[in-house]
Amino acid sequence: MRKLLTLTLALAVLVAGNALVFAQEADWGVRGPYVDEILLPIIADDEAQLLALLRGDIHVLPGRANPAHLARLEAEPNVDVTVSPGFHMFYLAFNMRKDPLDDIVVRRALAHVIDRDEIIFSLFQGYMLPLAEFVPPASPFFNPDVDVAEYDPELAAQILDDAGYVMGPNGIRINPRTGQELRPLELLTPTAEEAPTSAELGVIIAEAAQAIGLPVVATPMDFNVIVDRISKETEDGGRNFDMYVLAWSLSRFPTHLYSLFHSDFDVDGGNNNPGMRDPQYDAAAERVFRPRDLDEAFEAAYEAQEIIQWLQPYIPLYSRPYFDAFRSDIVTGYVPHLGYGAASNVSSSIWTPLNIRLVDQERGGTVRFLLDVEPGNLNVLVGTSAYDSRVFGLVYGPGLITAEPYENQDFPWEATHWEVDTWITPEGNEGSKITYYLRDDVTWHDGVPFTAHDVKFTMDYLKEQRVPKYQTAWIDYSHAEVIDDYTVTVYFNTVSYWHTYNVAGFLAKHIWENVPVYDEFEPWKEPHPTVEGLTMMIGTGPFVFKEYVPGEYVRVVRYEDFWAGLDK
Amino acid sequence: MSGTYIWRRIGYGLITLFIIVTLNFVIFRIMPGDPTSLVLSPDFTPEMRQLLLEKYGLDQPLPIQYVLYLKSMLTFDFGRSFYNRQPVLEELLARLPNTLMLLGTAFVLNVFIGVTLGLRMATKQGTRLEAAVTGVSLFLNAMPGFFIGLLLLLAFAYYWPIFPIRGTMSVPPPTEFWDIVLDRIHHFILPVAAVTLSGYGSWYLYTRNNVIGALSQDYVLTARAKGLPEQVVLYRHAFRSVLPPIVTLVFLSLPGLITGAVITEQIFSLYGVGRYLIEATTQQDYPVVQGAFYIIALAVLISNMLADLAYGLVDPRIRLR
Amino acid sequence: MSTNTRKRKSALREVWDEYKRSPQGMFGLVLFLIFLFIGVGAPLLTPYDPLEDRGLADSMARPAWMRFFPKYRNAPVTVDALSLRDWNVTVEENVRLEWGQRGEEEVLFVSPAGPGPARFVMEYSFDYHSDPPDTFILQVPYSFEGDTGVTGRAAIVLVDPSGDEYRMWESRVMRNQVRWTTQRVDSRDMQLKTRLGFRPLANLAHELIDEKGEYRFLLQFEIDGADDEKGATVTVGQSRFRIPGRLHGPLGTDHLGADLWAQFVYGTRTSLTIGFIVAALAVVVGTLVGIVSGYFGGWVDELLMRLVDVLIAIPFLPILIVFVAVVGKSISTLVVLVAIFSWMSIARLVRSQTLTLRERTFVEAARAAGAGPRYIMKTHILPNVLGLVFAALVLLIPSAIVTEATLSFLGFGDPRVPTWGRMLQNAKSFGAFTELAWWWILPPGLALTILAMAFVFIGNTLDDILNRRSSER
Amino acid sequence: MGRLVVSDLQMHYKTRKGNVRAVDKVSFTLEPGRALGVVGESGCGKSSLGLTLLRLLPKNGEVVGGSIRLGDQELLQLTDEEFRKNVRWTKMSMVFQGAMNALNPVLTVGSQIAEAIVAHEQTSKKEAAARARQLLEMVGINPDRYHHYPHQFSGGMKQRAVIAMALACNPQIVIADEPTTALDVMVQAQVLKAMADLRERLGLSMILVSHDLSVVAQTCDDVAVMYAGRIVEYGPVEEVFTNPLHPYTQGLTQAFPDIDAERAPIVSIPGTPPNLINPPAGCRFHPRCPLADEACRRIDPELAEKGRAGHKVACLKVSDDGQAAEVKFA
Repeated sequence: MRKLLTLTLALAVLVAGNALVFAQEADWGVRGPYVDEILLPIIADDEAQLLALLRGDIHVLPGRANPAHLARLEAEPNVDVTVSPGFHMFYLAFNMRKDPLDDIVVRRALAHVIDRDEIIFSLFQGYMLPLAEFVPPASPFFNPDVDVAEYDPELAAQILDDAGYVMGPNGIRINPRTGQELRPLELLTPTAEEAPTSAELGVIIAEAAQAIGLPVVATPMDFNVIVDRISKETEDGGRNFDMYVLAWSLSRFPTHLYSLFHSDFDVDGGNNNPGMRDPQYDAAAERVFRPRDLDEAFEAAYEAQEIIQWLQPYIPLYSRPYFDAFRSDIVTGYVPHLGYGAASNVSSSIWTPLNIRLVDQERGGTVRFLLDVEPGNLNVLVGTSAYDSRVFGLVYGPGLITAEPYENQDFPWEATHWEVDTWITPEGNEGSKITYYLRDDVTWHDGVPFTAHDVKFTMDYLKEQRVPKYQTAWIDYSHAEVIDDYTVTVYFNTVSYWHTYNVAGFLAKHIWENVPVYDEFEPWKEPHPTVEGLTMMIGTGPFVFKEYVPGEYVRVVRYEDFWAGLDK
Repeated sequence: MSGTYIWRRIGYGLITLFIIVTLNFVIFRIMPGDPTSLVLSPDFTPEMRQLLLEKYGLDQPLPIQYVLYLKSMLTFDFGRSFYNRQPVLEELLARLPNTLMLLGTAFVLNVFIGVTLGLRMATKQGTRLEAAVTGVSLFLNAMPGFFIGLLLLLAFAYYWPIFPIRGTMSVPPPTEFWDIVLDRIHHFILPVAAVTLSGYGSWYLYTRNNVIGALSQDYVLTARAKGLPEQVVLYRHAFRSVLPPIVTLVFLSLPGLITGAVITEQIFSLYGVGRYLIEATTQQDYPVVQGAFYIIALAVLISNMLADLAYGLVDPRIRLR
Repeated sequence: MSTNTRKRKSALREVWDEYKRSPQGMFGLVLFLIFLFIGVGAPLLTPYDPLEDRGLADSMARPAWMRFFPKYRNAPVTVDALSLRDWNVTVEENVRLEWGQRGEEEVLFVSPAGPGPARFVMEYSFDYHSDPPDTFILQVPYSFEGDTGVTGRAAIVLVDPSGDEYRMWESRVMRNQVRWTTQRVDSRDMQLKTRLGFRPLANLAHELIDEKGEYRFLLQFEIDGADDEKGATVTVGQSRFRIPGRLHGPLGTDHLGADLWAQFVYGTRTSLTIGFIVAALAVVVGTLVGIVSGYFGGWVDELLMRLVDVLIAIPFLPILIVFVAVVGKSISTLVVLVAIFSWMSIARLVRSQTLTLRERTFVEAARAAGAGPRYIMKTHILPNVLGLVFAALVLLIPSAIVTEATLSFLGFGDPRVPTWGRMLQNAKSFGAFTELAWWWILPPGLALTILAMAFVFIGNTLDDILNRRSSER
Repeated sequence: MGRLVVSDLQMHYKTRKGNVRAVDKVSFTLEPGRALGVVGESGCGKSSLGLTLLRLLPKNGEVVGGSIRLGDQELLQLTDEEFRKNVRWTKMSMVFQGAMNALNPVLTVGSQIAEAIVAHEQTSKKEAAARARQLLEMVGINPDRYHHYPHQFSGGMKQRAVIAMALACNPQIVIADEPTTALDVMVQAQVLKAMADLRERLGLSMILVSHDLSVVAQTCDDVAVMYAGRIVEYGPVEEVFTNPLHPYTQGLTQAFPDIDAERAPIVSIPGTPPNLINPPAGCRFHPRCPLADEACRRIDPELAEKGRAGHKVACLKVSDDGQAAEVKFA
């Protein structure tokens, strides 16, 4: 007897640790999603997107952040806006290789002059969440007990005074190491088209720093130039900046604590832009990156957060929640997912597409879902933007393991369960070894069953083709063994619990085994060899790709034989 | 028109093209950063960057890159976009129809409205109608193109939602042929109107001023004296003599049109070459920008040459040496 | 020499006399002078800095004169008040109050008068008669210092005219020392909204200040556990209460509450400056290239004219965008870049003029007399092309201004400099469209148009006069 | 063929500052087959007179009085359309000043002649073209050059082509406005000869407007001297030029010595022609006239026959029997 997937979740999303905000029952006992079709009109312009929602040209408008738009949407009686905290982090980074920011005292003093309230209210009308930690609160690995530097300019001044940075005659502090006034510190801020308010944000930070005698000057700069300056090594091995503000999109796993701050990444092109080199931190971060199990992951993440909070290579500033707008008079059943929003991040959270339906119709109908940016390339190994992922999420589904929307706990998807173990590599090192037990009722859109062979093929193909987008998946991958059609063991050369989540089987072996060069393949343009009406872009997700009209829209329809649902 | 002239002209064109093409290469190599630095993700490792650089061919020494680049320009094989790995030429061609539709229509309208109105008003010089038309034309001509687009969008898509706000077709598009045509027209009206309103003025003013000038010429007086009907005087004598510069301008206005495409496609979110160019520029997608600029430069140079030839054809005084 | 200058002067006079007779030219000149006045007098016309003075009123406040429309008659105006003295002490249980100084600031020290719980409530009340505001902000600075075992609590409560109470803020239990901090109660705070039971996007100010009448803010302090030995002190500083208005200034405010009139006025200044500098640079380069090219001819001419061809063949907006991305967005590089793509027409004009002048007798004579090319170009050719060049200069200005505005509008402008293009870009990106905020969109756009038209009028008139004069000569 | 009688013709240009009286009470008669020369300095209204006759005035030019009769038809009463169809080129045609510009540079010379024929006669284009070739031949141009453009013609050829064009519709009267200015002397002579021949052959009347007295002397039967919009002296060419009565005419003859004459000092009349918006009271020439006295300042002299038959002059200083003081301009 096949299993019937029913999810009964009381969903609740916490807003920054405060009160219970949204609660909603999600329950489906039907095969596949409720709606027949999802149309994704491509609308690039912000204002046009908003207007399209108001006109009913689209029903789902994910990822708003513009205060004027939010106020307008809130005022609309037929529009619901969900708020979910995300893994976004906007931060101020320091160059710890250069005097005077190599001195922890100066960085800590700066941490005390940042008034997050001022930033959030005067620039964002209160629509951002203050963030002082290095792991966003939406993450399960968030350590609530670290001491963050509160806004306290008097304390900041005192810290500097105590450390010998006495105030000079011109309102600029004296550097105790040189006896001279501190040199001007340049704060690089991206210009308007990248982050519309960050130039103003730079000014706010600079003024606050100047008020305690730190000569910070905000310089708006082209995004490309900033990235170039902060990530490329100069001749002498340093980097050509003092401070900058930018944002990261993190994930529910805390691995960024390793890749952003471990000394191994303080190399040309590495992401350790501040130049953190702290042995104690490195040790903790390595354990974060290669934990043997979840417990170790938690423990290491907590420890790393404590250390980094003190060292302050960054000052996290705020986190942008997901504001997803829906036409409440047309659609219902959207599921806000902690950290991923209700509609913003379809490839990480499939719940809303599965559960959304028309208000006046139990089943069927069309939902119009915004696509902000031209997908450009619907080859799943190439398309990188979050907007391509929106389509990929619908067509390919979340993979072997996903996360439930309430607390982001692991949720079995195409694998019913898995076992994590270790093995000894031919080189004599210890490596991870994970065995997945797959569901036997999953099929590709052309009806071919999804099996262990697909998983092995996907992993082999990614490694063989050295696909940059999936580098984290294949870089440590050794090989895989198919035990039977629905059991596969995957071997890695290193030990890390995170490998569990890197194993994927989204490439249909019978399609991709004939593709010699991955990035010249255009599966969405080529008709399926056997099944009429399908393209080569087939996945195991709840929706079947139908068409992509460049510049205009993408259309997907319900996969009638989707595994989750009633028994046949 | 002698052969040597044409050859010399083509020679100059090729030199110019070579300079532009080389500039095109140099500009992007001195640009800070490389396209890999736009992949901003905490997982992005130096190895991954190296992989991408190899993929993009950016790990090669510059002279080799330059030679490969020149070869790709000559063969029109611009390679694949860094950003979405699609063949550049294909991407450009996919966007071209919209751009051509927008600019073609608008351009024909511009010239037609501008020239006929200019002719008409040149004979009505000094009347209130002429003053009004000239005033409005001067005003629209002085108004920045993007502002006209904004105002149209604001008025006819936002305030009175008569026209669509985006794109070139409804989603999903209609299926009947005539419905498709109507749907297309409905979507193109605003952008075409924007380009036309901001562009017809210069044609109008140019035609009007030149026809007025021509009308005061002695040969027009002669024509009148000969007792020719006024229409003949206007078209055969006055207009015919200002035709050569107008024909030339038709060809020379291509660069301006491309600028118009960039602005209009940006404002109306059209899937066209102009917007693609801006996107590619901000994404440091060298193959796309280089390919697009190459084609633009080529088109401009060819149209410059055509302008010369056309001038020779319509103006008997010019015998090209 | 003196006759020469007198002649020049009288020539200028003649041009002016002729210019005066052109109504189009005079109209253009008057428009230009108005803009010039606005640009030059910018600091006199507005007290605000266009970029740095934020939060002058609520974000996207309408112009003050819209009060004359019935719909906005009661729109909230900026209320910005409050010092510590405005608070009335309403409850005083077992406390000792003492006024004092903290740095420059006047503060109130509150400490238990004796053993047992001490309670202390201050109240600020205000009458509110406008329409509900979109925002209110209350900032209360305080600190706590207590001996071990003594605890304190603080809270801020809003009481509306119907007597409903909203607990806006509540401190944690304060022990030992709580450093001097400023507690901010902001109606836009999503956490506050959810705590009070509203949706996180709800307009709290709208919800709470929705009737006319007297509102009261209560500031409550409790100190527990004090006895004869152990005490504690709460220090309360100058509070600030603010309702940013929905109406402000001649043109309202932008998304950050900065003054749009100030941006307009300073934008005028930047636009004019950019226009003049670009035109001047282009004219210098163009004239130089034109004269050299025309005078020497040969391969020099060939080379320079090829360069002109190349630059003309490039559609300048896309290439400018590429260049700006490469070189950076500072206003000075922008000016130079625009100038680089503006001088070609002048070079061609000057070259053709030079070609004819070169054959004139006075040049031949000078050459025969042994004058060097530099001298001839400077004394004989340059003065004779200046008139035409001047008209061309005036006609270059508007295109430079519009080009800068277009770049700024597309997001490639200098974000530190207020320009009309930047205003329009902000209007587009920050919701002026959805609000149909025409007072934000129209002024910069129309100003661009009118200024450009003024220059075209002036330029055309000059061109007519100078062209006629040079052909008569 | 009728004669052209112009009487009291007044034509004003309306300007913002007032009316410019470019043609002021001009009267003359042109008998069939005769040639009338109109001379004067530039700005004296002689070109305006020609334009007025052919109704080719700019928008601000307006005939305010007088009459133009051709045969028994009053031309001023015709509508524009009637005038265009029935008078222009068929009865009266014109050879314009500066043949360079009288031909449209972008049309072939032949077609410009033929189009005049097509406009007035019910002929096919082919016939018109054939006629145009004949006309070209008639003025001494190879008819094969029909398809050439004006810039391929020399100055003299252009002028002859313009003459051919003027003759396209067999007019009775040809008005020639400075037909030979800008041509060099040799060519000038050729053109004048061609014109004289044609006139003789076709029996045309002609009005020759020129500032060049020698041209008029060679070509014309009568001459009218214009000053400030008025005819100040009128009479047979021989008579007027050998015996100029009006001080202005005397000045002109001194300024333009006969080309045959020995080198004589070239003199010019001091001063400039008057402003025609506000012409001087009395004799319009008085500000420049060495003989002017109080009477000249007050009394506007009539054009009256003085001395020999047909010699009319408007000057107070000329006695009724045609005696005038000799005036020397330095």
